[in-house]
Amino acid sequence: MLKKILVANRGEIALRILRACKELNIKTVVVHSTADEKEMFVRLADESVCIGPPHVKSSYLNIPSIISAATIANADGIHPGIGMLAENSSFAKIVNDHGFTFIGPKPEHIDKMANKIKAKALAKKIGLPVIPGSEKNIENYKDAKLTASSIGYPIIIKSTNGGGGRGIKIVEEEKHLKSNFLLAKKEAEQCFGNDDVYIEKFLKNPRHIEVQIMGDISGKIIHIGERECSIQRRNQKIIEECPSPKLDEDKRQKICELTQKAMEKINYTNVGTVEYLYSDGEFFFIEMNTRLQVEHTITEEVYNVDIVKEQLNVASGGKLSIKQDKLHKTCHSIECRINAENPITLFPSTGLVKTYHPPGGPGIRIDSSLYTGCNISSFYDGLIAKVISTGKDRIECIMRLKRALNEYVIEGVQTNIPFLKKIINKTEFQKANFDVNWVNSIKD
Amino acid sequence: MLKKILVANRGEIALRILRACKELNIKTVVVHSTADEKEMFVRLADESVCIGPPHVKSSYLNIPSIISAATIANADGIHPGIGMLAENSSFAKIVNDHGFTFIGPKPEHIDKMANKIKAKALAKKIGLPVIPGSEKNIENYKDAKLTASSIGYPIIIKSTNGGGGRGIKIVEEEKHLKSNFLLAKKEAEQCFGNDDVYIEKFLKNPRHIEVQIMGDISGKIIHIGERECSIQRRNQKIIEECPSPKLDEDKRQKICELTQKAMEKINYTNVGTVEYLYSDGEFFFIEMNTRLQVEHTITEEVYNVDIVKEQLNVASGGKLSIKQDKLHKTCHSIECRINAENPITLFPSTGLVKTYHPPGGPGIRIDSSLYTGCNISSFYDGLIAKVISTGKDRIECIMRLKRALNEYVIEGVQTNIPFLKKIINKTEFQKANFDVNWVNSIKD
Amino acid sequence: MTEKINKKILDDIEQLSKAMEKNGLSELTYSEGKAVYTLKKRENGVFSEFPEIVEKNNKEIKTKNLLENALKSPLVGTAYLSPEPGAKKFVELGQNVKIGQVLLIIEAMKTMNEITADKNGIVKKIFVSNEAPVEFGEPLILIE
Amino acid sequence: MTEKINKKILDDIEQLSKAMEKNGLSELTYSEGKAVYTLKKRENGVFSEFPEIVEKNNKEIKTKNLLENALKSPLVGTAYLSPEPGAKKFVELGQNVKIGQVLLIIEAMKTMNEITADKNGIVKKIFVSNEAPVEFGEPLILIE
Repeated sequence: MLKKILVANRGEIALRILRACKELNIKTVVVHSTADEKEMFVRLADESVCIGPPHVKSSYLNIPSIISAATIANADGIHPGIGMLAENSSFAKIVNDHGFTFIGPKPEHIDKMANKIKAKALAKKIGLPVIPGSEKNIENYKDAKLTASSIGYPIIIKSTNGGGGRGIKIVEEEKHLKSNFLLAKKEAEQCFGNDDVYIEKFLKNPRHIEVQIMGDISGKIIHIGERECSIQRRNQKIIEECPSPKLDEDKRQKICELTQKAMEKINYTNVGTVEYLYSDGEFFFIEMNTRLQVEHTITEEVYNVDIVKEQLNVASGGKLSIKQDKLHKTCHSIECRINAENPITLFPSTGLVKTYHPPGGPGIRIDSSLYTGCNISSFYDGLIAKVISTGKDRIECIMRLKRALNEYVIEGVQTNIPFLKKIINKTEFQKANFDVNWVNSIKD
Repeated sequence: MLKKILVANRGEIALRILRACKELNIKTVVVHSTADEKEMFVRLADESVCIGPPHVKSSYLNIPSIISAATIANADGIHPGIGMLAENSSFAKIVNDHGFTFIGPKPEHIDKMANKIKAKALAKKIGLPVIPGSEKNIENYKDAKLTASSIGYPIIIKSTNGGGGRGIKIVEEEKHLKSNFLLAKKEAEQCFGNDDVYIEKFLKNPRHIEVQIMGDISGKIIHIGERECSIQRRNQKIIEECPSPKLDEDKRQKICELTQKAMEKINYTNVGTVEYLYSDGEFFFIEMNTRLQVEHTITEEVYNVDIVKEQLNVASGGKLSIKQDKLHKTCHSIECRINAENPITLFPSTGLVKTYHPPGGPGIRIDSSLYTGCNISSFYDGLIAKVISTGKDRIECIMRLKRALNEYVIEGVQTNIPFLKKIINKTEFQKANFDVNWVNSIKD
Repeated sequence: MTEKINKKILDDIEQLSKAMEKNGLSELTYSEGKAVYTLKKRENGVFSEFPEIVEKNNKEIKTKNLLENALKSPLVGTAYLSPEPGAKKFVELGQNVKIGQVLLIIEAMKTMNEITADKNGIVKKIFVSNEAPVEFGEPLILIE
Repeated sequence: MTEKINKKILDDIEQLSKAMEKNGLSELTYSEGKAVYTLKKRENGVFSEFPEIVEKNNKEIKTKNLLENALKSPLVGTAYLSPEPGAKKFVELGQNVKIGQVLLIIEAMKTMNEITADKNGIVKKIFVSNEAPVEFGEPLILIE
């Protein structure tokens, strides 16, 4: 097992990793910016190294500084967390080249899944269902027209190198194709410095379902069920649940096993999540996240596993300690992401947290780096806490989540708690009658 | 289902009950003393009624005030919590007679189990193993001598109406019997106003194991496994775990089923716990607690049930929603009781909690009514928080507990956290090699 | 330094402090003659946004404003201002009362408890209405 | 100040301090005649007993006391005070240095980064030792 690891991240996810290390007797070093020296993850680490000024480019994304910190602290592994450098294959490679263990998948897997067209081609090759589409960049209108009519309208034009919902055009009929195609290329150029676009079948009101995967270096791969993350606001997941309230056991089993088999074919290691759109009973591969995910927590609750500890185990060269046939759903779990933001405008809300009091009691897990007197900085992501509610069934889980959100006290900054409460009180949510567009369509 | 209940208790257990009610959409009223008006349980209740000055006799034990409060608040049920009036059969009867539902067992069961000799006789009658002993009060030295030689030394002399370890005498040989017998009677008179004593076989280093029971008014009884509570300091439980690390499946099954069958014979309802001493592979009935217990939490975690919600369900006349054959252990759980006390002298520590920051992350549940700025009053029990750690096995559970205790910040009052850490770091604890006397024997 | 910090000064501080509390001030300067007081309250924030808390605070202030020397309820129950429904009230505002005179009844556990005047004087205020629930310590009647 | 801080003054302070505690004040100024008292209470509590925090605080104070105008490390790495093991140090205490002169080397990712003087002056203090790890922003050398 690794003896001392460096956590190259901050906030609640750094804290999550520290907790796993403490439970495995692994020593911890965190790197932090000058803005973060009083953060909870710095307080709870065995050692900390200040690596630069507040801007992430100069600190959390500064690869030489992180490697130097690992060197001077004598770490033997580096965990990239979520975001930051987690899906940067060069970073993974540099970490390995410098003799540290990168706690994540192999650089080539990170690399392959980073490019959307490459990822889709690979997915198709290893037997995953993909959305009918161009399979390569569309250079001109003529090709666009041919592709669109062969797959049938409506279609969607996407930037090959993009993300976050930018540069996306939906075309319902051929007569709107030309203008949208040209616009999409222009926006792609502006947003991502590259005008490559591709075309896919557009799914009208799909749900977002993803499968959790883990692998060890012996080639053993397991799936740990699925999660549904259809509750999104402006393309950001805000409420996730496990299991999906929409899938029956048969569908669940099928997509999980299909994903597990696909990952075996590429000898995938460590953690990963394969994301699908689910529409009319069919799954379509969207992308694969070659890292831990924010919402790994609900899978942990439902399947009674510790994904981060298992990640550390397999990164250390150990065999998966979890057996596929021993994994069973024991309950239902829902996570809410608490963001420091104005609940209406969604503008970030920063400053001093005057009072912090998290909810407790049965079935409530809080992953947060907040404390009374801490500061929420404008330099970083607004995700400040995760409330994970677990109950014997979906109803108990929702009722518990409701009472936990009512107990939560965060004073000094604004949060999206009022918005989250509004969502879980809606009949559509309670009846699991939603898709990825539902939240954006809520009027009052 | 009950619509609005009054919680006749305070602190963390009042909060626990409120949380269950909120998850069932039951309205809540709490009663409180003037000292408790800013307590968390008062803040989180739908309504609160001040019923008297700080002393429990004038407030939390003041039956007319509690009944009046239930009347003016229009409650339909009363939950007595733990301690206070929970095992007062007259209270239970008065509650029922005034047309409220007492959320607990029938008054006659409370009554029968309150007297130790009666309880033991009943236990024997319904098939539970009891410690060989006098089965009635011992009036004089002659009877004491006869009884002691018939059951064999060592023996223990106990006050019939006592509790809390007071008035107890252990006699190893006949030559010490007379002096101890007279002393025991004198102490019983002084402590409990009644010199009744009885004699039992003394078990040298037993473990404390108890079985959780639930029943509904249809006569259906289930057991929800056992707990081990051998970690006691001066006869007070401080660390409890589920399942017992000492029992094998066979022994567990046997004692649980025996207890369940015994409870069927008396038509027991609501919650209860039958406590045993376990020595040399044999169980001996000690007493039955006819109420919810502090450590119900670990059973909830391991068996994935909500005991308080189930209590409300059966009190409302509902059938048990938990089926015996659906109950399975899914993990291992340990609870630590955090007391506000000097960790060395055990004197209560009271005053303002300047900073409160509970631990979080996977597998950690906190049941506590503390918050930053709250006051710990000298009028009430020193139990201020329960840390419940749950892991896939005992090792994960202990490692998690350790990191949680290290994360816990309570400033302004002293707590027993340092002592708890010391215990869980001991090899004897980690190897589950302990008995009820072990903690008191720790030297450093 | 010759002046003594006497009881009056401590009382002044306490009174000013209470005035700050009442008026939601975080800082207060007061001077009279040679004496100058400056008081600052900690930015507290403990649960101020908690809806339940706001409610309690209002209640607290209400209770505090209701003069300290009102007769308080010695028990929890339902208040009755007349001996039976429709009957004349025990006492009216402005009425003269004597020690021991029945002012109202509080029903608790079906028992009627007479609440009597603890001093001679005039009924200046009646804080409870007929058939209203009362808590322990709640002001009932002000006699001056 | 000519008066002696006598027992009375200390008593006054104690009394005012108690009054602050009682009234929840964070700051109190009181003056009458020539006497002026200003008392401030420390912002209490936040994790002061947390062992990690105490450590950080010490570190902070140390860093602050180390004069603000010391040359700070622009990167994380290992400091070397001589060009190679056993060689003469780049600079010694009391030595005159000029802008641009190499003061030490910081190794990061196997790359040697020369740290040069940002002003002319005398080396007044060297804060790091040879082969010691340095954090970003850590004081290296004081030139005056």
